[in-house]
Amino acid sequence: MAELVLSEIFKAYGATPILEGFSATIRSGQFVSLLGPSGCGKTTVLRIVAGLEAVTGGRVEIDGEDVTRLPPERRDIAMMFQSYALLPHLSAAENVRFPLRMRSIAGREEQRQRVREALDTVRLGPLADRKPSQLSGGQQQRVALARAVVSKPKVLLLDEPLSNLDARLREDMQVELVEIHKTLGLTTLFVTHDQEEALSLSDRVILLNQGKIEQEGAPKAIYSAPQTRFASSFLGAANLLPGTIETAGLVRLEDGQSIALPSTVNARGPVTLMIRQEDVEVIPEGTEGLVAQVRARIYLGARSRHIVSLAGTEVRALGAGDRDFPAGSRVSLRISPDRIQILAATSVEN
Amino acid sequence: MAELVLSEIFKAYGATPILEGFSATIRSGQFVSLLGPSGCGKTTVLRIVAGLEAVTGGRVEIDGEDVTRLPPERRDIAMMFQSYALLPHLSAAENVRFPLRMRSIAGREEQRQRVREALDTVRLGPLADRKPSQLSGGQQQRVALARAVVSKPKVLLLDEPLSNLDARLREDMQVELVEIHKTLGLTTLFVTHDQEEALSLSDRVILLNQGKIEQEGAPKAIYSAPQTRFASSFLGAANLLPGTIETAGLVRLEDGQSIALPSTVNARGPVTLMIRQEDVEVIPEGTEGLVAQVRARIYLGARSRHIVSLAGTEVRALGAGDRDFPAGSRVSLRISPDRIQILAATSVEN
Amino acid sequence: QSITINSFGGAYEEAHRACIIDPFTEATGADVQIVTAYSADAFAQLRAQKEAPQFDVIHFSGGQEIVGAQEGLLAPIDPASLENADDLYDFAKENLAAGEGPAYSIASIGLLYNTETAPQAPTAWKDLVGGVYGDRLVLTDIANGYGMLGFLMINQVSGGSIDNIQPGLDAVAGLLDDGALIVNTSPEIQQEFAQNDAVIAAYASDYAYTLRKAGLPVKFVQGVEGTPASFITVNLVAGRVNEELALKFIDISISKEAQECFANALRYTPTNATVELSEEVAADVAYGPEAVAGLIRFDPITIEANRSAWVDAWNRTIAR
Amino acid sequence: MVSAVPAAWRVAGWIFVIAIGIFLLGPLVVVIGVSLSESQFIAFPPQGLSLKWYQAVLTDERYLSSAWISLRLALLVTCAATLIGGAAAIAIHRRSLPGSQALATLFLSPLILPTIIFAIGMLMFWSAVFGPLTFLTLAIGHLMICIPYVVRTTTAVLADADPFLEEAARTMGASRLQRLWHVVVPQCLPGLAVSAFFCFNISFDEAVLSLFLRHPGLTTLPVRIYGQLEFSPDPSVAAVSSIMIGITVILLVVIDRILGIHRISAT
Amino acid sequence: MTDRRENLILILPGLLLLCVAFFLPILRMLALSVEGEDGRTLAHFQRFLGDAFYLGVLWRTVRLSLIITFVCAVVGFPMAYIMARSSARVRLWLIVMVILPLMTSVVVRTFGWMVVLSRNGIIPELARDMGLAGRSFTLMQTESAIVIGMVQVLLPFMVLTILSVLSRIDGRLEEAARTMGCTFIQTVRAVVLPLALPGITAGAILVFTLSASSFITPSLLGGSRIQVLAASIYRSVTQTLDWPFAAAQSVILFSGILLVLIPYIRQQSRHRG
Ligand SMILES: Nc1ncnc2c1ncn2[C@@H]1O[C@H](COP(=O)(O)OP(=O)(O)OP(=O)(O)O)[C@@H](O)[C@H]1O
Ligand SMILES: Nc1ncnc2c1ncn2[C@@H]1O[C@H](COP(=O)(O)OP(=O)(O)OP(=O)(O)O)[C@@H](O)[C@H]1O
Ligand SMILES: [Mg+2]
Ligand SMILES: [Mg+2]
Repeated sequence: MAELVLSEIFKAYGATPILEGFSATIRSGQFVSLLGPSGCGKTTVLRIVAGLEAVTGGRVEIDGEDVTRLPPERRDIAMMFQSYALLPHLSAAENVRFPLRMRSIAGREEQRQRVREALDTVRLGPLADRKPSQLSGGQQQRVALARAVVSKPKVLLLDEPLSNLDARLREDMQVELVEIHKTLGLTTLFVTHDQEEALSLSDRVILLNQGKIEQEGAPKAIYSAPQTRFASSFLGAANLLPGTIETAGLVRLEDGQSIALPSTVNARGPVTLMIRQEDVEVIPEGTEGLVAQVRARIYLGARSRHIVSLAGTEVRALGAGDRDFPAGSRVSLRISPDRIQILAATSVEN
Repeated sequence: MAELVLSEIFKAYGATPILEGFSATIRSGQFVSLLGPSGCGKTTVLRIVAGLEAVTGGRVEIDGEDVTRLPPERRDIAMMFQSYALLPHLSAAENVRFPLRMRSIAGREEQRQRVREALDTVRLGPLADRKPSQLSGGQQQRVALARAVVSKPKVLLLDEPLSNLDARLREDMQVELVEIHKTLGLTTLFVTHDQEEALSLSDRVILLNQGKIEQEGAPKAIYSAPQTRFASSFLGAANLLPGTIETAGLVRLEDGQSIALPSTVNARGPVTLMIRQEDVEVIPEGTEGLVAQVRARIYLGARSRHIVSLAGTEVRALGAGDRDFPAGSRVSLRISPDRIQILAATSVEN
Repeated sequence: QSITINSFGGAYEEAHRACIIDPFTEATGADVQIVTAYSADAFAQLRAQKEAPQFDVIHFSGGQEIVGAQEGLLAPIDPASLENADDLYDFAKENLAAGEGPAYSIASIGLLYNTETAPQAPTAWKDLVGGVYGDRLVLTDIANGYGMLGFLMINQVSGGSIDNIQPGLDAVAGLLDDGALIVNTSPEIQQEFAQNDAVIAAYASDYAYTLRKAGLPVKFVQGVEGTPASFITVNLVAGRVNEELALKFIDISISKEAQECFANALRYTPTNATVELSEEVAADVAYGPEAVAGLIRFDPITIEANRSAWVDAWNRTIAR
Repeated sequence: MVSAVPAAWRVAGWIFVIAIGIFLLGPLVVVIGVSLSESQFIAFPPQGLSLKWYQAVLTDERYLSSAWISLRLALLVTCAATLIGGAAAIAIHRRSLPGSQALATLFLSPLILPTIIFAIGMLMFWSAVFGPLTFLTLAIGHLMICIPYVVRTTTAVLADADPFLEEAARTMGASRLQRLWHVVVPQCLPGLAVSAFFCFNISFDEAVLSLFLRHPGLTTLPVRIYGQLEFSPDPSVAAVSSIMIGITVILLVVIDRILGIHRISAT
Repeated sequence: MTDRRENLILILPGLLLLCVAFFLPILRMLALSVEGEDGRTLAHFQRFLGDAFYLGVLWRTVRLSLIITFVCAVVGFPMAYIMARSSARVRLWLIVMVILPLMTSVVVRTFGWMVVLSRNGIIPELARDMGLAGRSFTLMQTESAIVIGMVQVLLPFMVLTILSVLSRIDGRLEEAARTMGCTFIQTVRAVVLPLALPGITAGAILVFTLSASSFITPSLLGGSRIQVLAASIYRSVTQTLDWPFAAAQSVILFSGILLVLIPYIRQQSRHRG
């Protein structure tokens, strides 16, 4: 049980600023994931929480205690490194046992016990005695994961813990993680690139961009109501359509076609419409809907993505896997008004 | 332009066998992805193609020439390592330039040019002069990717090239990869954990399990018509329902409810039904469909997953993000017969 | 035209140049290649290079010439081929025929003591073992040529003989118990005198002079029981081409002028009967037939025969 | 911030370093003191100050020629040893040769046997087979006692090298030589730098081999110093040492200013 | 060209040189050890091994070498670690500090020690003033003197070897350890130390062999009353001119050292395996 508070964190490597006034509060037992483009500073945030990086400014608190100057080992945290950082001279089991030994948690026998359990949860029981160099990428990653969770710390920091695991294993691991998090009520800060992972696992999502928080909130909120252009385009790569509102509830696109808006809207002038891929339904050309042309179709198994050109802009539509309109064919797009979000023309710029 | 033929490859680390008679033919210019659970031997395959591992048995051919004994540098290949293997003492740019220098491709100036281009395609132009240690995980991965493609080799081997990139960047990179592959017509062998990635990018998918090929074929074929229990459960984690065919076209589940089958089926006796998550539609409880109870609902943003219990087995349903039935509520499941696959009871065992 | 010789380095080498080498070069026009090597090292080199020796003339101060002669590393010399041979005392040219070169100067071993700090000025070897000097007495290891002679002398005055060194060993053991120090090399003697107020040591006259030149108040006295002598010989190496040049060099080494010059420079006792020395110099060396006759020479053959065994015994005695 | 070292430990560390410093440099202070002494003999504290011994040394053409010989020798040996030893070390590290561990030990043997035995053996062997001694003889002698250092340090440095790097280089078409030069050498650079220094120092300070493997034209500095000490020990030897100390410091600093040893020592 | 051939080519120059320029001569020398007046004999070995005195010398040699190695390791590792962690500039000066002793001719250096250790030396004087010792108290010509003097010269071999290994350790490992609750010192013990092991081993091997086979410093600081094997060998070669015995002693020294080394070398190979 630990509340984690980061306030006004500044961090720069030499001249290049990485974090510029990053603030976040993670309530005890919360599972928060950190999303953001590559190189935006996610790992840096974790390292600062862990106490591995000295901050240029700001303070870190755990349970109300200022730990900004506290060395890592004095903070009750566990961190899984993006590069695993397994100790090459120790076997998988010894690596997992390491934090227990160092924190002298439990007696020899129980340590063994817990190590065995941890390794089993990551499905590596049989390989316990291998040296890291004898493990595959994914196996190494799982050892690192086991090592991070085994000591049941107050705060758990995970840096892309599942990036090298296949879909099925990843799902299992996600379940395990949730389990652990639930049962132990760890405060967890989770960095991932897999949006669905982030959205499905976490209580809250923090969207980081260029060292600043773009948006944060509950998964659903952040996904369905992105506040900035970045947020919208980063999460689920939504379509952005330029247009003009002339008569209430109707947007005229550049090619003259028009889309109905939710009745609530009564703005005027140039706007940008934000429409999620999955909210664009591709149907056979007909009277209904907007006319568009299929540029390409990408098979994704469970679903398929059509890239169509609508009013000169490229629009992506994500639909059931069986929907199949060949490239070049003309189709209609059905978009239900209440799924359309409006970014005022001004906000387009930011 | 190069055809890659692996025939009857055997490989073991000490006593533990990794590959047991792995055979595959990759036609010139094909884009083939290698799917499989963690630790199944994907990297090993790449390493063997690259000539980094001596095989215990079998032969590797490139363009009909037996290269089994040929050292890596004499094969015109490029490989991207799962762990990047960037040269720590060289800057990003120097790392990318390395293969050009080694193969003495093009003159100084053109080399610079190509390096610049390569770094730009992976969006790292500005960081060209950083040492790997000064780059974030994803940035390092992109440097490795750039380094792999810059020399335009006959055969391109990529080991999870995008695992550390965020969704949007990953999509861009996928596009770039396809571009490169198209324009240069490289023969590409691609290891990934992201099924949609595999299905969307590749001409052919090879499904590897425990050192053997489970199934291979076109993405669509392999996804929609898995031949083994493993294949079906590994790709898109399909639902497996035990039941008995009593009257033609009808399967009785254990709790007595029955599902309609495609008319074509005329088998009898106990069977296992294979139904994909996205083919199970969750609808409000009513007359139609099978009665089930929601165990959990997982929000995935664009879609949402319901885990329901049907006839005592756990069934996963993948639907639009807005579908929301709270845990515990009773619902109906609609499953269209032609989406049901039948694994004969016998084949259940394997 | 050139020959290769060994010399002992430092001041010795300078004197060597001045008194012998330069005259030789003048006389013959041949130049001389010097290898700075102490007897032991030089001999080791000579022996190892048996097949292709690089020395024409080699100097020894520790009796190595005897072994060398036995092993045929050195060539016999016909006295007739040396003009100055006749002027030499006899003992200096006994074994020319065997291959042992003539002694061209003698280091006489006596007592060095610090005239300022010594509780009493020694007159006899007995004084050494008297226990007067306690831990300010410096002995020299018998691995060192001079050390060997000094020890044999102590042995003698303690009632031993060349056939029985036990008394000597016992005496040494006693001295060590009093805290006496054993050193291996001459520089250490100097350091003991300069640094650690050692007051007395049994060593060579020439070194007393070196110390005095270095500014230490050190005096050299010959013990009344006699003065053991260490012959410095100049030997002809076997199996070299230009023998007559080498002989010429040896001849000059034993010449009157050379020896006077040497005695003046380094206080070595000449072996050439015709040498004339000044008072001051004469005081530091054994000068004149009777004085020279007074020199004790322990039978080198016996020494060589027993060296190994003695060193062994010595080591055991002194070992901590 | 790996160096998140508790203050207490920092302090302890510095005290430790200072203590070691005193221990290492104390005697050298004495040496320098002696070299400044007026008096004829080696004594401390120096009696009166003067630079005459430096003058004596720097004007004594025999010291200078010996120094020149030693320098040439040391440089030659350093280069050769680092090359040959480094290559051997890499080969041993790769472990593809049978009994590479035995080989490693084999390369150590010149260290294990007292130099004098080697010296005599070399002398006998050489004069028996090749006849008169040459500069080369001594160089080879020194080479043999230097190579072990190179092999040891370099293999040690390579011990935890990332195996993938070389493989990556291969897949990028690096020929064997290129691989060595661009991947392996950078990896063992610290080792090579250190062992190069060792070699230079060993060769420059080595006395026993030089004592036996010399001929009139070939007297190295250490041998010259012994010759001096044996017969007329005076502070000039201390002056020589002091000069060498000075040169070392200056050299290191200069080299550092120019191409930055600290970067090498930091790799 | 196969990898094996490449490595062969790499190692060949060294190997050839070693065989031609080292083993041939050395064997020629060591052959003497079994030569007596009348043909082959083991007399020299018997003389050594059958004699408590010489066995004592051998034992002292090994014992002292082990002590020296131990001290060097204990002092050298922290030293190296401090160097590795301090700024480049500081590191440079520390390196200078450590290697300077090597730069003085051994005899001169020994004189330095004499000034510090011998009767009128600084340390004994101190001891005397504090009434800890009598007038004749001296550290010269004691085993302590040998250890002190040898450590001073051999330390750089240990420190620099370890340093070169430390400088290549991935800092993230230490960080990881810290996040797993290692205190600074635990990190050093549980992570740095094991990873530095190859360096420590290599350094130890160098130091041990060097101290076992060096004779000048021991015989100057230890005096002839405390003999070590190498000095005794030197003596047999140059003074008593008993080369066969010298050879025999060398063979014994060689095998002695090898015996001590083998486990070390094993350890290193295991670490790398
Ligand atoms: N040096 C080795 N010694 C023993 N076993 C090894 C060694 N290297 C790999 N293995 C085993 O070989 C198997 C295949 O390894 P490989 O790296 O090919 O798996 P992978 O398919 O790439 O897995 P991942 O997707 O996790 O990278 C793994 O089970 C691994 O444990
Ligand atoms: N040692 C360093 N020196 C200079 N810049 C650095 C250093 N380490 C990281 N950076 C920069 O800091 C930024 C943030 O790095 P960080 O590792 O936090 O990114 P990230 O969000 O983890 O990215 P990824 O998702 O790719 O891991 C990156 O742009 C990187 O280039
Ligand atoms: Mg990161
Ligand atoms: Mg892999």
